[in-house]
Amino acid sequence: MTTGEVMRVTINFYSYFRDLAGCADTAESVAEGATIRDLLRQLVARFPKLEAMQNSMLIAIGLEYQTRDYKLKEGDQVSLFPPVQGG
Amino acid sequence: MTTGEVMRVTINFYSYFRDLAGCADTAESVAEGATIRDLLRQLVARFPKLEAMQNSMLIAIGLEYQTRDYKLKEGDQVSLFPPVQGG
Amino acid sequence: MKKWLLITNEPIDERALTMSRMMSADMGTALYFAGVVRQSEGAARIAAIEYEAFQEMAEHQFEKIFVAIEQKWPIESIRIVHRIGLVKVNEPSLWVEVIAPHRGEAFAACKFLIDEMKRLVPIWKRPRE
Amino acid sequence: MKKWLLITNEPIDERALTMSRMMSADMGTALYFAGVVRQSEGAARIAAIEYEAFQEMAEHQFEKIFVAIEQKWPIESIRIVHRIGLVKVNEPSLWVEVIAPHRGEAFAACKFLIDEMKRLVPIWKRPRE
Repeated sequence: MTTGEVMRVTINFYSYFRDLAGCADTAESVAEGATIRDLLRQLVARFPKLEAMQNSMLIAIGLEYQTRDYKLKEGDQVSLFPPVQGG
Repeated sequence: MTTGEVMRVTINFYSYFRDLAGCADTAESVAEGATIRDLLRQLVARFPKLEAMQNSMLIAIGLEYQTRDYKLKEGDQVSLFPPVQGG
Repeated sequence: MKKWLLITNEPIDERALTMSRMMSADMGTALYFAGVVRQSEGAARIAAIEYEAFQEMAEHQFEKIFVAIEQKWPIESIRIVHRIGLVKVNEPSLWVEVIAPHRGEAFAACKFLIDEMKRLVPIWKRPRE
Repeated sequence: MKKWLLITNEPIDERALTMSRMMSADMGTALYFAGVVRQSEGAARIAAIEYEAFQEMAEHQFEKIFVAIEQKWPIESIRIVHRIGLVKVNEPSLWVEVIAPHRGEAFAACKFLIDEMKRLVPIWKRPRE
């Protein structure tokens, strides 16, 4: 149930997602009650090169991994990146 | 089939088997065709403290492990020792 | 369990790390893993790998792995160094030390740590020619 | 596979051993195991362990284990040092290095080597108070 309010979230890109987006970070406004899935729809519209990455994309809010069903909160720091490869 | 000939073998004891036998090495005469099993019977008669060790005893001829069915050969170097514990 | 983590741009000094080992008298195993940059990455020859980390999240995710290890095995301590920035072929990018009573738990914890790191810790690499 | 074995009365110099590592540019893992004498052996407190080897057979049995490893995994080299004589609590009695392309085979070969050693290599220990 949305009240029509909007929330601001920041987005950080890591590794080659930065190249695909053409920037290291950005901000988006999303409707109240929006999920990561909704945010990704908006981001893919702005950064079409991210579309092909959606299946392998990892998503964190703050320092924790989240699924696409996560409900965004005002001020959330969203990180998007490809599979990790430490070691 | 034994011809009545005898063979000489040498026996080395390691670790606490040396204490049980009271010596580091010895020699035995065995009948031609004798196995390690036969040799052990003779040794237990000479060194009764080895009797209790028979189940855990490891046996090598030269540098290779052998079972009690091994047929001894003239001049064999038999080594008897408890379970190994390297590391 | 004692834990020590360093994510650093500086070369990994294996000698100094090995020599600074702390190990109580009840511990029987010290296990060391050094992950070293290879000259072949897939089919290509490379000269180096550039590592990038989302450092704050990497530290948090390592901490969660440490907690999981602590709950699984009686490990006395873990030290881990992950280098970031440019790491040349033949230089270590990752160094791990596990101190444990026996080898079984040392091997298990070390493998678990590296497997979980490769699944969860936000570090990425790019080959450089 | 390169193999190097030393059964020695001298203390194991881990620093010198680690620093003398030889590793080709296709290798990605160096794994080190140090087995250290613990102060508790069963219920008793000990001060040291005295190790004894049937040296010639020990070398032969290690060689057979090396051959088995060579047939199972693409290991570049193994170095192993086993100390004999009196080894005090907190000192290493065993040191192993495995150099391999990837961590999977390094862990597997190192565990196999130690497990097989404990089954086959004629070395014995006696706790000393």
